[in-house]
Amino acid sequence: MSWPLALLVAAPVMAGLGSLLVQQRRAIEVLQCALAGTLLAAAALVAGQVIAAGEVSVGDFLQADALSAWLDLIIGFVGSSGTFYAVGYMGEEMDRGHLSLRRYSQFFCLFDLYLSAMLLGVNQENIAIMWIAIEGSTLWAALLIGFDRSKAALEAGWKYIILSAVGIALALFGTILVYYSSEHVLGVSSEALRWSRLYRVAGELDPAAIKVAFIFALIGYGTKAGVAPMHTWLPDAHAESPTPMSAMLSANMLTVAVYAILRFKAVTDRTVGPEFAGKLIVGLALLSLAVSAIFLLVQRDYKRLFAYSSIEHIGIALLGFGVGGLGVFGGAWHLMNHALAKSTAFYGAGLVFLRYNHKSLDRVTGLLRQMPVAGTAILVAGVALAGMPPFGLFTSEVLIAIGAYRAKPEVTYVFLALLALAFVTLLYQVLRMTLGAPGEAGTALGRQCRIFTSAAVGINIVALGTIGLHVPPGLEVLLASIVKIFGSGMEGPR
Amino acid sequence: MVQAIILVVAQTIVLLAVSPFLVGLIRKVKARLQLRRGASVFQPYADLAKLFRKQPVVSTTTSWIFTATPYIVFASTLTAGLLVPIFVSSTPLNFAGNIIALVYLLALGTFFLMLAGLDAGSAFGGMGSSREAIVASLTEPAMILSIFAIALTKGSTNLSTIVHKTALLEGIATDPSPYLMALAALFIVAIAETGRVPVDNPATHLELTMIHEAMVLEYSGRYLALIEWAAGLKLLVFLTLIANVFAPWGIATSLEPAALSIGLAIYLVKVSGLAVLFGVIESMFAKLRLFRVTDLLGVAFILALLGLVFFYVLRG
Amino acid sequence: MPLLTPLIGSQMVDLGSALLLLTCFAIVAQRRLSSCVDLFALQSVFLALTAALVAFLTGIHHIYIAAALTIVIKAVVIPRILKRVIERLNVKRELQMNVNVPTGLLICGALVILAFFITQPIIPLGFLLTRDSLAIALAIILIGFFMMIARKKAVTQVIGFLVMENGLFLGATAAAYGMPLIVELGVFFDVLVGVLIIGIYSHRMQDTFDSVDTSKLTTLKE
Amino acid sequence: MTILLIGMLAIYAAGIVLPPCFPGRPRIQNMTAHGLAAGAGLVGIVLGIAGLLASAPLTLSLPSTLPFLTFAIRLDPLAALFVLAISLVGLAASIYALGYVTEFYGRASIAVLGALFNGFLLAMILVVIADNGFFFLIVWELMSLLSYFLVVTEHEKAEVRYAGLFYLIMTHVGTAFIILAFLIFFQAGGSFSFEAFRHPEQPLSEGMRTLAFLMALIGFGTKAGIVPLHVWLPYAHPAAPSHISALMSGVMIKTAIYALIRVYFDFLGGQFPWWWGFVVLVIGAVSALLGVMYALMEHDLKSLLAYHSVENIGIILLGIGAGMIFQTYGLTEFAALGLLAGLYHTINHAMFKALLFLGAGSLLYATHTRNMEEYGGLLRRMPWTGVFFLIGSVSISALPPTNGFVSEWLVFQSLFLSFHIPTVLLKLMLPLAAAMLALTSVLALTCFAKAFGISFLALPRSSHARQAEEVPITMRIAMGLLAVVCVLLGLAPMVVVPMLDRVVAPFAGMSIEGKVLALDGWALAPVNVEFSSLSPMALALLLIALSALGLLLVVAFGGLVKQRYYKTWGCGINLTPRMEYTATGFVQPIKRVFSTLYQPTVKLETELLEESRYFAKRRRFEFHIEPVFQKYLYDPVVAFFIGMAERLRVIQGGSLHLYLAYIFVTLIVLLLFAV
Repeated sequence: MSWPLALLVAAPVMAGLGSLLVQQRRAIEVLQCALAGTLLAAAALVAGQVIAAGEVSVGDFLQADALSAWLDLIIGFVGSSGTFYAVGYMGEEMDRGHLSLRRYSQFFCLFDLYLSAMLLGVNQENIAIMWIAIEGSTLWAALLIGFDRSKAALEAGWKYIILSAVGIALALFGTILVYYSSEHVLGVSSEALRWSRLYRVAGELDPAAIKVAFIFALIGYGTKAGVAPMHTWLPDAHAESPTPMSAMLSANMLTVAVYAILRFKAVTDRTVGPEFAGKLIVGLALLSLAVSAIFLLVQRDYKRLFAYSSIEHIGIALLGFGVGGLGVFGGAWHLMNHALAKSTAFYGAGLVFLRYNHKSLDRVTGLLRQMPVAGTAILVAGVALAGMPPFGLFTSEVLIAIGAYRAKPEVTYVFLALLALAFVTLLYQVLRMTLGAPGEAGTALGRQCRIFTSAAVGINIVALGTIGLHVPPGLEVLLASIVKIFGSGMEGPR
Repeated sequence: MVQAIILVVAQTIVLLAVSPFLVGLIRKVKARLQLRRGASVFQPYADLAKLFRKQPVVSTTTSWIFTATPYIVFASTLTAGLLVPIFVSSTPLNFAGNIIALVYLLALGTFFLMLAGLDAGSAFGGMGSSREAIVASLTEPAMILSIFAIALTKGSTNLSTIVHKTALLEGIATDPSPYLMALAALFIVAIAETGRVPVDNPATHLELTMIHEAMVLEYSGRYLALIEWAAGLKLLVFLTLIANVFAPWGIATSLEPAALSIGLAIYLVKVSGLAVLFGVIESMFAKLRLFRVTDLLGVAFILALLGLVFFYVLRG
Repeated sequence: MPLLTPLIGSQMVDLGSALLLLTCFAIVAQRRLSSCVDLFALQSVFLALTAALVAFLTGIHHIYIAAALTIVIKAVVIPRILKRVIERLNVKRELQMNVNVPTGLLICGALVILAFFITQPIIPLGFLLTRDSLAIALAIILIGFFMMIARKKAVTQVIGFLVMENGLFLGATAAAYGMPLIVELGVFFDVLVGVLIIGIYSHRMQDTFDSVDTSKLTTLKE
Repeated sequence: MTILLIGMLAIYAAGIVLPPCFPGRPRIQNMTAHGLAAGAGLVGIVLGIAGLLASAPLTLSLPSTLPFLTFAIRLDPLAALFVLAISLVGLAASIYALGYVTEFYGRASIAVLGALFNGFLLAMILVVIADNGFFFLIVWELMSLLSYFLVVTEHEKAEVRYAGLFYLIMTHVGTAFIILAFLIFFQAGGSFSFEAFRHPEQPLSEGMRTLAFLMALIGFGTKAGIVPLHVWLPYAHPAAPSHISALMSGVMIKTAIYALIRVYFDFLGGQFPWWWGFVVLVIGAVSALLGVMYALMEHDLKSLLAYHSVENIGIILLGIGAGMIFQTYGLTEFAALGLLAGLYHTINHAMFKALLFLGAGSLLYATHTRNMEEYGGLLRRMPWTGVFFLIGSVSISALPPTNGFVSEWLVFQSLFLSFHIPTVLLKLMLPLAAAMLALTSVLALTCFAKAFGISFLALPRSSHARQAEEVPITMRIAMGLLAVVCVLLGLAPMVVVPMLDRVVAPFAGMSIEGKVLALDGWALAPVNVEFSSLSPMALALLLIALSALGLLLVVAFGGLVKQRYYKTWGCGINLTPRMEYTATGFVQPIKRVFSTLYQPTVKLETELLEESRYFAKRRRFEFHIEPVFQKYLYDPVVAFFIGMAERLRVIQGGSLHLYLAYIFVTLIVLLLFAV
């Protein structure tokens, strides 16, 4: 019985419902800050317990192994900094009268429920309940994306809900198929849906069924993860949703979807060998890289810019997991660093949006001079996302390249080429935005907004810097056991 | 050691003494071929003496570069001269530098002349410098290649070594073709480097044609004297090079007085002969337009290259 | 019960599944929105019956609950919502589609074949009783998916989605003898909320775009 | 020695951390940052010398938590040599910066500038002493990144941003190739430690070796600025603040040379097919020639210097290439000579190029313009800068007896030794390369006659130049330091050659010190005294003595007649700056002769008087030379990508049905073919 784990999942719900009830700004702010703290602490504690015990659980309901703990850390950390940011951002919106108190509290309610849905999803052994949780997060997200009721927001929301509903439905069918093939081994009971059981008996499952199941899961959760060609909703949703949400989307939700894919991959690998899943994932990952690189080149909207960069990085991480072995390490490491960097980038972008009230890339220049915080955030994040040291994304990309080279050298050639292209296209825009002389004046931000957002940005950048070139001791253990889950990669003899 | 110093001093004296004479000689030959009596062959000495005594006029726009240049040019040219064996095949300064050093020493002089040309601020100086630049840049590769062609046959780039070996072997060691090619190339180079017709005309002062003269236009008095003398030295160095590298016969291979005196005499004859040849050529040809010069030097380069090719092809 | 041998039982389950498939085709062919909704309701009823039958044959009782839920939610609640939306949007019939009806039907046929082809290697695994329904479930899912692509109106897209859901449910109950109850409930809950949200969206869209022709939603692009 | 190393790194680190601790106090920030950097430089010099003399390489290693990454350091002679060079130039640049940076007070954050400066130096040092591939890649990228941020110090200017971006992109693409090269070694060695690269478990196949060779050549060549990968260099180096340009041109591009030697002679064990050396040789020759050719046409002093970096990298590669060829044919001592010549020139170039960039910086500081056409007459106003710049110019023009000449002479010698090679092709190619080198060096001479003559001599050509004043003492000290080093490097080969020999010996497997030095060090006589010899010291003494002789003659024949000063004769008109020969005019003949390369486009607009068509009211003349490589090599690539992207926009067409169709089709395809 692990209290932190329970707290981790429950706290957001309570905070969310709380803020819906109190309907009073100060109270909500306090509540949310408390939530942020709790998330951080709880996630850390859970990770600690997992490092110590290898696996923790809350009765029959919540279980967390290394992979879950890894996701808990990501969601917990980015979630808490995101909550800070949201307090600042939505507060500013409210001060400007774009937002009634009711909608303000609604936003936080949805925001927290969304967080808890994701946390539930990643701390769940039962793959069907995991599906339910992820579906839940999809629905909350849909409401958040359309939160600001502009035409564009509506359109984005509609596309999002339809596409991910379809995707998630396919994922469910994948789940059913797994169940269908496992209940012979494990009997007609929820045991047959427990991931750890499946993992143990994977050898006895029916390969054909598992293959089909994996394809459905890959496409279904891949849609939520923004893997090309199922990525099409992603740029719209990221661009149109309120910025705190954009940050959460690409930092958390995509990661959670990847997590789901990984759960299936782990089982599939043991049933049919790593080549099958590996090939599919690598193919789609490279496609995502190509697509994102191309669209980064023609971007005219800075939020879409970062959205496409998310597609790129999810692709990179998946490539890592696809090639396996060292790539798994790199992939996991990449996910965490990307979550930090990308949320930072979006925090910056949000401030810029608040100031100029437009998203046109061409009209934004000289941020460093005009808005130091936003400028720094975007510059640092941009450099990190482009894959430059001293940030972890460089090391993870090199590690993934190593893994890929061991598996299939030609993959590495394509990978590095696409990376270089994406690097060029992203940095070109980021540097244009941050350097140079400021363009238009815009409207300055309120004091409170500045404090909270700067705090959020600060936390992220510090974290990003500290874990850049070395893995903190505890995380090492986690990564090691994650790598163990996936066993040897494509190159390894089985 | 003492012996070496004596030799060096002697060589210096010879170079300084002989160079004006050759200038005079060439002038005389030209005059004769133009059916004039012309000035005495010793006129240049008088000119130098006169110039040394005249009051120099220095432009107010110039810097110390302008006044330093004559000394540098004089010194660098003379140094170059000391690397070439003239009447003794083994010069004591053999170790100081090989033929590449010689080329670059001359370049040093050219560099400062160009600066001086620019320093006065008049259009002529600049024009002279820029033309000198193009000529120099085209001669140098040809020179290096031709030298290399020769160096190959003797397995050395040290002038003294080359000359010594050639002299001892009593004649050209290998088949003559590489030699001839290299000789022709070096000859053209010499004409270009010493600013002679058809590349440049030392006698003219038309801004359309002059190159070297334009660079030194602002000089007068002792400075001009030094520069003229350096020019003469440069001429002598090239003539010596041609004479002793390709036909070192009679040069003193040992230090007996007899050998030395014979060597000196034969040396004088050889360089005088070449000087006359230069004079004849100058009278036979008309000066080329600047942008035709490139063709001539291109020919030189090709010749040198052919020399190289022949050497390897014939040697296998 | 003597007269219901497993063989006959499986025949009947297959029959139910087949009926589901049939309604799918009907929906694909149907242009009138309201009748699409009716057909969907009908399909849900068939689904519930099939589920009940499975529950009866296998004696796994919680499938009854699932069946009941199906009746309530998919055959009653959701059609109501959709009907209301349709009335409010006063769009009676869908004239132009991305894929016209005959082609659509042909493609659906192809999809059915595909479904059988894919599930071929898996089916032997299944319980004797409900073998073929897996293939049919997959077919229904694909057809629903295809509908979402072929139709332009928001409502029909929703119906397509719901058809997919039905396929899934058939897969879950008929083919796999039902997921654990908690899962069933969760799924139902999610479907309900999903439909509600979609309903909210189509309302808002009606307000802002005064149309729910989703092919008009193309302002967000590169 | 370990103490020295740690100390140096620590001081640099302090230099990064401390300056931001004095917000709003630019003077103190400047002092701390560059003072510390100077201190670290001093330590580094000692360390470098110690490392060169040490019997065994100094190694340190720190484990990391990332797989395959260890922060391993190894200070062998090769590394030590580059540490020495970097520290020397770094010291000069730091002292220089103390004065130069005052320009930026209020315009840029001195704290950031100083911190980046220290970081950049630190990164360069780490690059040359790193002993682990992964670690190397990290610091290599860091070096690029930091130098980028230094380049864009004045990022308000659009051209500066463009230059920076261009640089960053090129160097990053280069890094991709380096990663590939290292992956090849890694695959064979099973680890990223350079030791494993040296002695892999299973030896590399011939194909893999060739691949590694090419990848390294492209990857490091981009940084070194070999033609045709040099295009970024003339943009980036001038855009940076001058003390940074000095570092970049002086030592940063040399780290690429270091890496090339490391890879070819260390990792690949100096076993090459002949064509490898040949390729390097050709690249060297072409880079040298084209570099100087383009430099000639530049009238922005710093761009001119940047192009000369391309030239000198070419010369260095000539030496190394010759060495590689000799290595192939087992002519070890010649190979060692070629390598030694290349390294000698590397060090020399580091010194005089840094000196020249600092000089250019002083001109910029004094006149606030980089356009040579606006200089003139500065030698009188800035005598010290003038003298130092002259020394730099003479060295880079390879005129005796300076250091530039000595190293170039050695390169010539190693090229001339080609007659020992069996194959006729190479026998002919090396002398041809020598001829190209000759052409290069004389063009360089022309170029610096122009650079110095137009900038420092004659009348001031603009009000900028007229108001120019000598630069502060710190900047003069810095330049003076480098000037002295240049002279010493030229005159004291007996000190330099043994050190270089210690670097080369491990790779060549033999010490050639005795073969290169003759007359107990007073003369260089590569391979034997018979073949060739050079004594810079002797030449220097001769030059001095004979200049004295000239003076003596003057006194003897005429006595020192008092000279009269009078204005230059301007054909009857008073001389004005407008009558002077311009830089453009100076190189016009060369432009014309080599017009095939330059493809100049000349535009002449004449505005005539109404009254008569014989008198022009105003004439406007402009000429441009074709940036061949950009136009025919780079622009098409960029255009291709942008065009493709534009065409592919339809993918994201905005139609929901389309998007659904994507998913549907993917599903079907995977189901059909993947199962």
